[in-house]
Amino acid sequence: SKGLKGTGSTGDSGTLKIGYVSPQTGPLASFAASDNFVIKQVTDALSKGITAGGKHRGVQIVVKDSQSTTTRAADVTKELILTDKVDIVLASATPDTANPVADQCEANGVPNVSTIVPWEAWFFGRGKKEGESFKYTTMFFFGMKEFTDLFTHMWGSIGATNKTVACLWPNDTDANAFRSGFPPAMGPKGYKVIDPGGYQDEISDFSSQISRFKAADAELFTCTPLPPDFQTFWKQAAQQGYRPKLATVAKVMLFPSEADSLGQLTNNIATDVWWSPSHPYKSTFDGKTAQQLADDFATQTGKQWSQALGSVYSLFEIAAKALSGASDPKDRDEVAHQLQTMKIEGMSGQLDFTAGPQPGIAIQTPVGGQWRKGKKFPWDMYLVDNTFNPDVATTGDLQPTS
Amino acid sequence: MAIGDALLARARDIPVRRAGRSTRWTTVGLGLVVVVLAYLPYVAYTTVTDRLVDFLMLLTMATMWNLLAGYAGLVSVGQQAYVGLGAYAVLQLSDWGVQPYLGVLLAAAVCTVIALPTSLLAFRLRGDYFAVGTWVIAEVYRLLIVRDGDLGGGSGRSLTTLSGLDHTLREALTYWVALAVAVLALLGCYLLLRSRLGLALTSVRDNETAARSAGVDVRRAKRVVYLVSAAGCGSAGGVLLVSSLNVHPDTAFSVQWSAYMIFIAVIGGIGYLEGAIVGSIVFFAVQEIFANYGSWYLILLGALAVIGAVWLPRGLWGELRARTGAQLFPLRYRVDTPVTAATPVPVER
Amino acid sequence: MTLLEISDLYAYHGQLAAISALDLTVEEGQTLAVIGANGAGKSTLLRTIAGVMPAGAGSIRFDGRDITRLPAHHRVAAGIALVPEGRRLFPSLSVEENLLVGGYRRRPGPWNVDRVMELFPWMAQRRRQSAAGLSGGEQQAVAIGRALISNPRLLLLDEVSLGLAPVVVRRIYQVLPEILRAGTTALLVEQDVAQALRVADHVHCLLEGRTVLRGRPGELAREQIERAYFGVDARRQPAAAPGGSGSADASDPAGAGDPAGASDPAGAGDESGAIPRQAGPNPAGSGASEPSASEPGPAGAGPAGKADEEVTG
Amino acid sequence: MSSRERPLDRTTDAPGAELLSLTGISKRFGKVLVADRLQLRVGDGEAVGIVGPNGAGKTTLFSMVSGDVAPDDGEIVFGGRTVTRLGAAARCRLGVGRTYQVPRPFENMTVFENVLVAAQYGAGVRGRAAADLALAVLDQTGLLPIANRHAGALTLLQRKRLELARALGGQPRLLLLDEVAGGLTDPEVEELAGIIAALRASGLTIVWIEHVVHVLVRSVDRLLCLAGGAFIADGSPEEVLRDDTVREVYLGGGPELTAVDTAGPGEVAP
Amino acid sequence: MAWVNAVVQGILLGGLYALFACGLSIVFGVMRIVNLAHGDFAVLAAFLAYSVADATGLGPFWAGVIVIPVLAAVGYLLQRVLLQRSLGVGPLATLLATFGLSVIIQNVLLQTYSADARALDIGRLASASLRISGQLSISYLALITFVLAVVVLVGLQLYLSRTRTGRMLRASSDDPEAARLVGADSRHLYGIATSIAFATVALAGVMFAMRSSFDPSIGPTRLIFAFEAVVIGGLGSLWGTLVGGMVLGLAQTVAGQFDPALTLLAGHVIFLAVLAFRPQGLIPARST
Ligand SMILES: Nc1ncnc2c1ncn2[C@@H]1O[C@H](COP(=O)(O)OP(=O)(O)OP(=O)(O)O)[C@@H](O)[C@H]1O
Ligand SMILES: Nc1ncnc2c1ncn2[C@@H]1O[C@H](COP(=O)(O)OP(=O)(O)OP(=O)(O)O)[C@@H](O)[C@H]1O
Ligand SMILES: [Mg+2]
Ligand SMILES: [Mg+2]
Repeated sequence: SKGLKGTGSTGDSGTLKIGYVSPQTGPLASFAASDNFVIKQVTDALSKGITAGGKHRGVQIVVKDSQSTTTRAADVTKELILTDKVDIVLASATPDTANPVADQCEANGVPNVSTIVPWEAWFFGRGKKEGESFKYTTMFFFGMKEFTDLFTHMWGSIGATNKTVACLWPNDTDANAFRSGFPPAMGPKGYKVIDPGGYQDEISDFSSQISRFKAADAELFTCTPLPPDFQTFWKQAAQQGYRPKLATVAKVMLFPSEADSLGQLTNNIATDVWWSPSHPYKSTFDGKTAQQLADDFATQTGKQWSQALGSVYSLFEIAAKALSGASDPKDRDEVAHQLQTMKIEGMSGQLDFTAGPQPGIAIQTPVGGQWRKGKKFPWDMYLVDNTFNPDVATTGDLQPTS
Repeated sequence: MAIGDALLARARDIPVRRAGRSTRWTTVGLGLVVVVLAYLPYVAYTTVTDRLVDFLMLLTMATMWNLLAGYAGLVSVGQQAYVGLGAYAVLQLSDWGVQPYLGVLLAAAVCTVIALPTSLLAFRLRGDYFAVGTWVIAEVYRLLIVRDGDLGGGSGRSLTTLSGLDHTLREALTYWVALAVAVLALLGCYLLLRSRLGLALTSVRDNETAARSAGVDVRRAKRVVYLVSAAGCGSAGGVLLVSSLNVHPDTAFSVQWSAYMIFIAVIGGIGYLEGAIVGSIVFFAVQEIFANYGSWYLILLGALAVIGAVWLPRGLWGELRARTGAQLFPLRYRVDTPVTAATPVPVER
Repeated sequence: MTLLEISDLYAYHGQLAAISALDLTVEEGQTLAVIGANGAGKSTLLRTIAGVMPAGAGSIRFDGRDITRLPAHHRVAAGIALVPEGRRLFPSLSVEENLLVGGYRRRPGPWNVDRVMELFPWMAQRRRQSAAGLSGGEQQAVAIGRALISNPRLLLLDEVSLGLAPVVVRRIYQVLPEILRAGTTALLVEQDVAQALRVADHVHCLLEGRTVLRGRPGELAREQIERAYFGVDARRQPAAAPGGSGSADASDPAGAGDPAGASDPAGAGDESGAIPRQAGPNPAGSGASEPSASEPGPAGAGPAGKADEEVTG
Repeated sequence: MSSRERPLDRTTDAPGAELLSLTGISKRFGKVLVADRLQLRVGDGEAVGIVGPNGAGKTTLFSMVSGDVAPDDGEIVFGGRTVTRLGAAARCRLGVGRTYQVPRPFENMTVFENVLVAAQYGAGVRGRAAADLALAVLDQTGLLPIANRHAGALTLLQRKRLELARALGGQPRLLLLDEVAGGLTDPEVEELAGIIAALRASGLTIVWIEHVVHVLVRSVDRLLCLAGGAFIADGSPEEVLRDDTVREVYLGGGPELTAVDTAGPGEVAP
Repeated sequence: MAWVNAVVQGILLGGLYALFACGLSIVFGVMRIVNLAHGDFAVLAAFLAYSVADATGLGPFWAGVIVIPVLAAVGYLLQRVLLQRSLGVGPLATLLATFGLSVIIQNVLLQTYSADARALDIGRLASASLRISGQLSISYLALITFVLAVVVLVGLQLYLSRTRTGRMLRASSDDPEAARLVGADSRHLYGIATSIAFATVALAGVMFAMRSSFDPSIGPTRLIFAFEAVVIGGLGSLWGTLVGGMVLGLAQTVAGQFDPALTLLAGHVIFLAVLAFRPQGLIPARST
């Protein structure tokens, strides 16, 4: 590589640059619905700059849209790295954005943190095996173990008699992680798994699945579909008389808009909740509580809070901490090292990047939530199962879905 | 036998030219451009070469689509099949230990092999049916890839074999491969169209039945083009993988690729090799300038497509050509008609 | 009463004036034959009257009303019907539907599907067949029927005998007077001058978009027509001479001088005395040769060059 | 025939031998039977005219010989070889050339290129030899002065000539002409007759469908009348035109009109 | 019984596909326009219905009734302003123009409504069904959709084949200029055809919005199913479109009964098989 011009110097302007990639448009855009608000919050909080490498420096945030596609995600990441010469790249929401962003960062040697992506999809999906590790890329969220723990606990509390679980898993990144992670964990606990097989996203008819679930009399239901597919399925299930005692869904029903559009059928659908206003967490920037953040969001946008709020906020907390912790924030290896060894307690609670299932992964612990009729908004998320994260107070009891 | 020797003898004196006056200069000019581009990683930062990789990839795809639709009359909405297959071919080959950059070139071969049986089915269709049929065929390939867990199934996978490389070198190599693929694609198309096949294709596009009765094996001509186009798109897909390092079936097989190809070819001018170049430049410029405006960028792109299609039917190059006669790649024949040719020939008995 | 009155009409194909400074009137009930060599502009004239080609300049009056800018479909409603060159049937419609479509504008009159089928009896058996599968002659009959069903006051017929078996041509020219007797005015374009003259009351000869001769069939001499038809000796000259057609090239927009220029070079030498076959059965072979042409046809060797000049210049 | 390779072998038969033979050819479009066990033999070097009412199936017959339409039944032998299952392109390369009733030029190509396609593919000539052949054909058909013009810009007459030129560019042994004289003025027809006479003289076998009976009569050795899917008359032109059935189904009318149809220009006194 | 259920659900699903395909069939068959924005217009209709229901408090059915004529008008205008022009340019122009429209609609909807998934809330009807046996129940909504599809397609088929305007519409699609020569205002006729097509698109969009949820990006997937239904049935024949929709629906549900992973693949394979062995479609129009 001698003689090649390369990327050029990273520029020793005092300013630190943070790149952020999320699916602001396209089918996954609901994950990024609160981004603008969060970025404004963070920009305000960091407006005075931070002290890093013994110098006070300004911070600049460069936001890019992955348009929900992997190619675009890779492209904008390269742009952040090569053109904007950012010092760290943050990525949010689903493997479709987080994985290509991380791949580019790893290949180009730029520190990176991602979130809202099951760690198995992020780690194994990017070609790593047990015991291997990434150097520059890190993430925080949770994985199959947390899902299984939470969901099986809720199933146990609802008192299902036959312990048969209907699993609606498509053939995509998230669902494949569930498919390989769930059944092995459930078998020992005595649950029987009904998985009709990985269907393709965006099909229009689920009658064959429904008839199998009915035939097996599956009282419990779980899934990781795309939001429109879940709507189709859930309505069809109702029409064809499949009514599980408890539905614990992942990846869908995370956002109020989905709850709205399902109408009456939303009632008492359970899902995982990794952040809510009731979580007893505080910002590392200004001590703002989760409740305050949610309230600010509601007043400024007129919308109901969503779980992505806390996660995206924490991405920036982590970035700021890593940069200021390094003796030279422009030294990418050092910043990456900061990330790999990061321990932080902020808007997403306690995150320890050294304690995860694999190096560079910090695990959150979700609680169980259920959608019920709300007061201010049509549907509210009630926290109903805090067994695995007792710091979070419950706001209701677990009830059967039907 | 019907044409007498006297006529043939006279015909021998009539010059037939192919190249325009300026051909030699354009050849030199184009050669220079390629040399400068090849030298670029030594003088320009990766920022530039990285963006050019995208440009060259689009240029390759658009050239291939232009060849297919503009010269063989095969309007396909399914060329993403080969983009995807090319990307996955490189991934699979890399699993088998083939260096990914070499894989990019091999992807062309793989796609050609796959395109051959595919063409048997696709060529049963014509016109609009062909367009829709190829789209569905691409979907079928996507669904088949999705079933292959080793290639990441519906989750997609990362290309890890390049991560070890020094990233400056990797960027440069990626760029050179993309450049090589684009230059080969353009040169290949040019030579193909200059050969007698090019003439046959133009005739087929104008009137298939008549071409057949003039001795043109229409199917064969179209098949050659289809295979070449698959090969080119396959390599472009390979470039896509080595440049983004991550492949997902939904993205690799996205109909968006065909949409881009159509957009570029139509804006630049269908049926002109130069059209793909001009169109890629326009497309790329729009993307560079507006991509950060999110939806507004896409709305603008859509509006450009609508306006270009309806109010600029010949494309930018077509307009330029009509006004100035400009031509980078001369393909037409010109007969220098001697005045004497108009005098009657004695009929031979 | 004057049904159609055209004055100083121009029509263009791109740069080329296919019709220039044309004046023409047709009286109600009259049959006018427009003759002229290939590319003379006959079809263009009919298409301009029917409204599918825009008039570049000048005016067209129909039944006293200015229709120069009227869209084609309103002209059908007003009573103009064109049997287009090349028939232009609707291939995905059946024979019967093709006829029915002709009655879209519902003008009152004697013609309807049944009458047309009486005229061409074979149609009745094949009414449900797709028009695409008909042979050329069959298609022509349907095209005429389709135009008749709109009960036009002015019927424009463009080369109706092209490619038809003699028996069909004869049949058409047999029924034509019958059709016209019903009071329909007709403007007839025909290559076969003999046929045209047999049914026409008036003849109008075009050359490169201009009127070169007009009059009653009986009053025109064979030589006159011949001369008008071909622009005299233009055809005898080597193509290279007029307008330098020897250097014609691909970018030349369908040059006007062409029909003559192109057809010349090979083996044109042996056809002296070529005469349009107007002579044979012409009932008016009386030899009254006084030209009533208001514009004298071009004479001598000059006009060929002149015509060329006018078109290109 | 010096510098060209033939992609397919063309055996030359002895003069007068049979070049084309159709045996038991049938074809039906829906309910319409357009060929009913047709038999036809054309000798090498012969010029055959075909007349018949519109819709008799003449064009379809050509399409079956040229390979554009497959017969339902029967066998086609050309130059001693069964070609019934062969595609149109292969038949062209064997030596079948045809023109289309409605001209089908390659509109976006120049006149020269139109013919060049046939020379390169139909005749199988390459390189400069193909250009020579194409130019010679253009010369012969009088299209040379407009060799560089786009075929889309041609007049009807020029298009018809181009049809002929393109067929000749394939160096056919058998030339199928479908109404090449239709729509032409008499002098143009005469000129065409001259070209065709020259082709005949060079030994080319010609089958010519035409409604302009008077040229046909002068240009062919033998005339056939096709009606209702079968040949109803076969013989010398005079014989066939005198035939009552032919009169009835094709020519129609009385004797005085027949004179017009069969007589050439200038032959009928005013 | 599971099989019977698969067949019944497949046929009902076919109704939805056919309804989606109807508008496409008209513009594709009559005007030779490959409308790549077809699915997006359906989504647009769904959003409009959503807004109408939201703003007026009307039920989704009434909102649909309001949206249908609105889209018909949009269709007419679109034809006159844009598609007519692009038709004059060539088939690729329409392809590209409608592709452009598709991108524009998706992103304008995204700007206006955000990416959130929405649905038309039809209350009890969403889950109401006719229970025939334990394994077989027929959703009222699906049944309504199916009946609507049959009524619309049969009605339009009769309209095209029996009425003056319908006949003239087909004539114009063959040869617009010749149609003008027999008195057709072909641009107006095309406008009418497009507005009919768009009315059915709106209907399909609204029915879909009641069945599932929608967001601005789902248009293209709907489009490919609609295409398949049209082509399987045979271009230019609305009967064919109905049959095509059902064949597609059946192929998907029956294959899903074997293996849910096969549903989409089975639909595509059937489509390709039809193209390969019967390229004119199952029920071709009279001739082309
Ligand atoms: N669509 C067109 N584009 C360009 N030029 C045209 C077009 N149609 C006709 N022309 C030209 O206009 C002139 C008049 O053509 P027109 O068809 O009116 O002649 P015509 O007398 O009907 O000839 P024909 O006997 O061949 O039908 C010709 O020179 C012709 O080449
Ligand atoms: N593709 C087709 N589909 C259905 N019927 C057809 C088709 N082609 C031809 N026909 C029918 O076959 C018959 C013969 O047609 P053909 O064109 O061979 O007649 P022709 O003898 O050449 O007539 P013409 O002298 O008018 O050119 C016609 O009646 C026509 O209806
Ligand atoms: Mg004409
Ligand atoms: Mg014929």
